[in-house]
Amino acid sequence: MSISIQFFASLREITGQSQTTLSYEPSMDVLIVWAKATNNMVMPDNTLCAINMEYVKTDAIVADNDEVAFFPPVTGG
Amino acid sequence: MSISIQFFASLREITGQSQTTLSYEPSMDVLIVWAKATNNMVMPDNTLCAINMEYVKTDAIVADNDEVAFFPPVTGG
Amino acid sequence: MPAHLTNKAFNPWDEIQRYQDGHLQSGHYGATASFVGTMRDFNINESVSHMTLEHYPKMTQHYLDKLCLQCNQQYELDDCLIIHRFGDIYPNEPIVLTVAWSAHRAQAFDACRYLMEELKSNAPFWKKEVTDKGERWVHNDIINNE
Amino acid sequence: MPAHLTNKAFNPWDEIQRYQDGHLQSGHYGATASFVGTMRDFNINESVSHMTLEHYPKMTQHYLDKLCLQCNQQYELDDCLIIHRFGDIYPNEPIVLTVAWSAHRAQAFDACRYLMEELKSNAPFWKKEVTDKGERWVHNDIINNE
Repeated sequence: MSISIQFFASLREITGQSQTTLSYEPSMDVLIVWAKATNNMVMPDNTLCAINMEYVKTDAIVADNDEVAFFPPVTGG
Repeated sequence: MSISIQFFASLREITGQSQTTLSYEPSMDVLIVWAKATNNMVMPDNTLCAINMEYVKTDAIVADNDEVAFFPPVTGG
Repeated sequence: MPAHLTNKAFNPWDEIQRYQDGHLQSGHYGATASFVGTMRDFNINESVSHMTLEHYPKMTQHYLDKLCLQCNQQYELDDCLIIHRFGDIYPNEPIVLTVAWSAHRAQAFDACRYLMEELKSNAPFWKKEVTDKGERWVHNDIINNE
Repeated sequence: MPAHLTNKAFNPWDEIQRYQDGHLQSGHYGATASFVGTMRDFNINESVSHMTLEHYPKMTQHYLDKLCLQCNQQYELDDCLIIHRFGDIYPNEPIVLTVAWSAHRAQAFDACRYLMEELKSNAPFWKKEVTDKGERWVHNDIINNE
């Protein structure tokens, strides 16, 4: 009964962690996951969120065993 | 005191010649050059004309020693 | 229509040749459009000694696989190919390769560009440049049109 | 920014590599867009055994040289390259290669495509295909979008 959380690039540095886990609770959306995982840090503008490798908005509801990821705008290529 | 005339691709086959020369006369345009060089054949639609390696229209005036070329629409690449 | 991630320098022209020889039907495709993004030794007027390209491995592979599949169908390609570096990258090394093979040129050009634009917008990679003044994350508004 | 005409088969990837090694400044360009037009073994539902590509040698060279020069300036390229076959060409052989190197990708993509579109519209080449039913000149309305 847990979800895993990943932080990448500048968000990894800002939050001081690359990954963590949270106990699963019903009805948590991505914004709540962020708040719980970062001790209520303000989410930077333009933060991108993914659940299980797919982009989602911050109001997407998280299921048990989901992998939630937070990262800044991408700069590949 | 002459101009050289070149025919390419289907126009070479239609006119039965790849090149010929004409005596230079003042005020000849490209259409007149075609008529003289082909024994008054009708110029096929879409025929392209060049003087000295530059595209011109059929009313362009030809100078002594010019190279005049006639060819169908291009199909390279 | 594969997407390959690699932390080693690669030669894009050798990769195209190898993929083409191994996977494309001879005489079937008439058009091959390719793009290579190469690391420059300067950016925003500063000399860059190298950069580190971080990514989200599982999501990157998933995203690029989906992109290839979707691009192949959308542009009716014979095939397409993406290769993307991660890790430490030095000036003059290729970062990304996109290739599209099709019967006619319009689809190949459009598809090759589509792969790059989508990848630039959505693939979870992040560049950190190392300059004389230290490290810096590259931002989209900085790299602009790169 | 040369244009090369050749009556021999060429390997486009080797040519890009060779030109890049010999003429491009390492670390300066960030984007390389290329296009290869390859002979297919069918056209308009007919099998094609080979084709002959006639051209107007002096004018072809003159036109392609001018095109490279103008494209280089218009798109602020680091460099560009055109290689074009003439004479007898067989299925799966490259017919044309266009390459554009620039700092950023938009110019490279746009320039590479511009080179191809201009060349297709204006360079004095004419294709004659050899099929089971005999020879035929290729027309623009037949090749359409090829």
